[in-house]
Amino acid sequence: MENIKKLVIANRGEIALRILRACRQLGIQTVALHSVADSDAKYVRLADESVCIGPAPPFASYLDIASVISAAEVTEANAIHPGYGFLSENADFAERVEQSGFIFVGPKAETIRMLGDKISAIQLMDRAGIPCVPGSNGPISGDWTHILETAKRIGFPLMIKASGGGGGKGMRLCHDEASLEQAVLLTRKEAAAAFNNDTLYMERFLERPRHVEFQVLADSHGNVIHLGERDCSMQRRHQKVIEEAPAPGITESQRDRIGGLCTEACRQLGYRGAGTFEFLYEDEEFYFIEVNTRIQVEHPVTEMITGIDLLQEQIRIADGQPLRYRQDDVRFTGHAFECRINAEDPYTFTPSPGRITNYHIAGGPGVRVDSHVYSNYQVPPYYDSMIGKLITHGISRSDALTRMHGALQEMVVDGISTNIPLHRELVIDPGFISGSQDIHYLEKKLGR
Amino acid sequence: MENIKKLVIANRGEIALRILRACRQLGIQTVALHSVADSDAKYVRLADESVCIGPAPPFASYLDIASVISAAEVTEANAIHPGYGFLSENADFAERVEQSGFIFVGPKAETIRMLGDKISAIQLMDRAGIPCVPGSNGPISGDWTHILETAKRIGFPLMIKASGGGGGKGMRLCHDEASLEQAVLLTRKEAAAAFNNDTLYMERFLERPRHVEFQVLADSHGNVIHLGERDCSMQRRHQKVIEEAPAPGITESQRDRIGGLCTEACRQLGYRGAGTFEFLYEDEEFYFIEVNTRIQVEHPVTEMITGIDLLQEQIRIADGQPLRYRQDDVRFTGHAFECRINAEDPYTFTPSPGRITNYHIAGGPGVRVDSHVYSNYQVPPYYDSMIGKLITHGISRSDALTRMHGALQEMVVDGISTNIPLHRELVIDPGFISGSQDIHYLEKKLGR
Amino acid sequence: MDLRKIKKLIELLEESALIEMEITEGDNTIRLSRAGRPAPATIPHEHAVTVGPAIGETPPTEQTGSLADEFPGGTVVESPMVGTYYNAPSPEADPFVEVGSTVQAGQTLCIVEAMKTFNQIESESEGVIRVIYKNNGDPVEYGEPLFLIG
Amino acid sequence: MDLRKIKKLIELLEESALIEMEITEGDNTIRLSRAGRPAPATIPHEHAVTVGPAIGETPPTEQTGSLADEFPGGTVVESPMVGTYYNAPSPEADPFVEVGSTVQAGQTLCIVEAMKTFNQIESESEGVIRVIYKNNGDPVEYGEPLFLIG
Repeated sequence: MENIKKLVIANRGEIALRILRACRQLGIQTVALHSVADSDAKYVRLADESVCIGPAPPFASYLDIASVISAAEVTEANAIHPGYGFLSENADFAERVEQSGFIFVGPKAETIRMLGDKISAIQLMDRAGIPCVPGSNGPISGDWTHILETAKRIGFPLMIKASGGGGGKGMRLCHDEASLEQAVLLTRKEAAAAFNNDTLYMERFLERPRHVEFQVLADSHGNVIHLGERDCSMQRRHQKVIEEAPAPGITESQRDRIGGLCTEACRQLGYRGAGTFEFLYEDEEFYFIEVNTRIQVEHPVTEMITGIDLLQEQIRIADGQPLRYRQDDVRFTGHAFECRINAEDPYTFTPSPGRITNYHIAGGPGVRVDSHVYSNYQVPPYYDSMIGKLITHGISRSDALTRMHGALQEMVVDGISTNIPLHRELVIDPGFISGSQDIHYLEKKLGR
Repeated sequence: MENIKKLVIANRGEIALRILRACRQLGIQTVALHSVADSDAKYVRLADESVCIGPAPPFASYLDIASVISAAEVTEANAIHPGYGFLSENADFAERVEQSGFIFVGPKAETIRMLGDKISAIQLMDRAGIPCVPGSNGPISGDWTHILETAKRIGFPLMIKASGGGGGKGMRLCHDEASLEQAVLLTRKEAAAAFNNDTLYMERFLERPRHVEFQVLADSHGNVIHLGERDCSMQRRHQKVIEEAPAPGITESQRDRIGGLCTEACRQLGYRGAGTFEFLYEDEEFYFIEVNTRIQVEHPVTEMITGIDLLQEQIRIADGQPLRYRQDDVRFTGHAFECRINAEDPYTFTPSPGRITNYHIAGGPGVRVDSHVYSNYQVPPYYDSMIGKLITHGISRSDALTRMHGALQEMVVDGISTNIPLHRELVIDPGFISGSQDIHYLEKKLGR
Repeated sequence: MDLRKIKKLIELLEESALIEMEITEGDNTIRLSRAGRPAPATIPHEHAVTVGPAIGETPPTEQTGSLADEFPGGTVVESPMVGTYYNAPSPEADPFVEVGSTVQAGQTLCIVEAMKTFNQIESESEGVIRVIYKNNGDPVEYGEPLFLIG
Repeated sequence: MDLRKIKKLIELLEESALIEMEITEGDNTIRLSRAGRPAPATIPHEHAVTVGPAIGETPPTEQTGSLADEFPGGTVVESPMVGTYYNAPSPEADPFVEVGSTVQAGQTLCIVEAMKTFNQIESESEGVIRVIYKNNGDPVEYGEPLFLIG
């Protein structure tokens, strides 16, 4: 790389290993930051250097801005990759990284800030011509008459949402005029407590939407491409369980149209880096939800069908290089699935930390495993329960799904509970096999 | 499949698992045959059924034709896949399989027989316009004057080879007229003992050739395509160690020309199934050596750059289906490497059977592992030392090689010796990195 | 495991002399047993063809050890090849041996057919047939127990 | 390991007060040591930044345990943050403490700089400084030992 010589991996687990692998391909030295709980993880030892930045609790290590930047300073690194989660969408962190003279692998701090506020994000997208959920188009005031009028215009049922919310938190469904006032007051109280920001807005409630999202890459020279969409409708408690690309039933012209709107919005915003435009999709219409200004857990399904290494491109962009692909160079081949493997009870979702006594991953053609664990790895109780991702690619949706079925049969994780039994059930579920299920499908199935 | 409903896997180890995975994709039931030594292997248990066919020594199990066919009969299977090695190129076996009413996944018995005899294979290829090594163009007689004349025409040094030989056995280098008679007599004696066939022929000796081979697929309807070439020049004791595709420095027009000659030869021969045309390549000229009438160990590198699943296509052909790809559909993307992981001392090559106490394979984008082993697997002492194949794909040769370098760092096989240290050395060897080395390169390097 | 398969298994059990059958396929286990009436000539034995469990699970252990334990000093006659087991020289003929038969060394115990070749399996020792593990027409694997002679 | 790197390591050793240095990188180990002259204020300790060995190898074990063993009842003062270690308030000033200094609870032992913030590290107990694990300007990780007070 021209600028990035040594990069700090400010994250843990599978994404830390994924960043490390990308750096290896790019000839960049790596510094793995870790908490005391992750000291002995072998992926930490694969890095060129490692620094312990704090005790196990995330707020005192992976979320501690001063420790992360100090570690970059003492190791004389010149770039920081935040991964996903933790500090990845923290605008203050991005700002301090750049102020301290390091390259931040992600968008500019002001972009993260603008898109992190849901109301300003929706207003920006609306202006860029991206279809949004019909709603209040801005914060709702304290004037009850006005709120009621807005609500009637939107129609019931509707969602009351916190501008600072996200990831399924800070939202409340309201069915009728009678309960509106109380719902607004409650949500406002919660939002103030959770996000230190009591700004609310309202949106039409979609009954049975799918979750479809578009991947974009934008360099610092004004070039933007999209890499098609992913379907992430298999969710439980707002957590994605299985993702796939392309999304079943989305036509090439839909892809071109929405993808084109997303890239145009990026150009207008001066967006830089990898990003994801999340949409709800119902009755052949797309409704914008939010932009994720980072790499996502499910990025591999896009890599599998495009052959483009998203992590490498993301780092190249941060290095200041122009995109190596134009929109015409992006070709979609086959279909890909990703199963998130979590250390949890497959049906109650109770986390199951502990020692993995035997770990065997699937192999063969079209099978990819992104995971940092191994036999005798101790799954720490302090972090997210995801221990890896099983990804398959095939020439068709059914080919990729059959491959996933076989790979799940081959996979062994002993010593702890995992959600592999749930995945084994899902890949032979007739509804899932037929495709195009909405975001409530999995919870309904589990509630059977 | 239309015809194949239940298939007998008449092989062991990684290729047995590879066949099983292909059958899973095609919806075919599998029967894993195994010797007593392989009874507990987990890949045997992944099959729908399994049958023990004999004791550990191969001649009494995997090479025992009657047991293999009996097992197919008692399990009511209707097809037999021979893998590579063992009975895969045994024309008598193919004949008896078909006479017993089963589908043989491979060419017709007479094709195997014709191409198994080196002299008849060379004559067939010569007639089909495929460039061969200048030589005797047929068996050499017992008439010394004629042998000497032929030798002078070919020029010294030359190779004396047994028509029934192959795989590096039954050949002798002769430097001058003086030693010719003795060399012929010795080789004839060896050939009679080893192959029960003392027919010999002579060929010009190439000093520093590369090993370049072309993959073909031919259906039973007269359609034939080639899938480009592989370079397998990294060898020790005539055993391939690392393979790659495409072969460095081979131009598109060379690929089209030789690939086209191979497909034309298949059409003339009425060839059916997957096959490989092996060539020596020196000074930009190709010289035919032999045809392998089976799937090969190194088939994954071709799969990685074409996206075509060779095992699935091979079985579809055996099922009687027409090829799904025309020559124009075959596109080459990026570069792939395969490292054969052997249970052996990395430098003396002494086999190292025993229990694998810890097994961890590499993962991430562009990494594929084809292996039947796992933690606590007991590598039996009776068979080939190969315990798996590490395969990487990248957008360029250097990208794929960097990925192999990283994957080799991540790979752990404890409890036995493996050749992983040799591979780690090779992927950073300047000569190997520069590409286009001849078949003696590795042994010279090891002899340093 | 679908209903059709279970039905097929019940038929198999009824046609056989077995009193109990247990099959494990992945996470599914099916156990079939029928009332009292002990089998006339054979004793329950595991199905010859292993149904593959998911990798990582412990394979069912052979139970021949415990049966052989009841006849200390007994000899298990194993199949020397893969093929089909026949208890008589022809469908109409009487079985070569039955439970309780006294056999001499060299006496034919059964036939294993492999590729249209009928291989006579002879006793290597003299004794009494204690257990016959196979039914007429069953597939046998290499090394599978055929008889216990005690 | 290339010559340039080895040369750099020799320079580092010479500039430091260390008498021995051992670095393992993958399969390569380099061990550098120099003659007698014991270090004035510090005792050899492993390099703060771990150089990653190939996965699967046993990480080098911390040697602080054995040092602490020599002073039973001693207390190890660990760094509460990642940053840069300074033994004095300014380059010209005397070190806060030296081996053999007697310290009181609450007395400043050193400074750890993180993001231009200078954090005074104070002793929690009284005692005598037995070991100083770091040199002035060294990077320190969270939890790394700084002093042994016995």
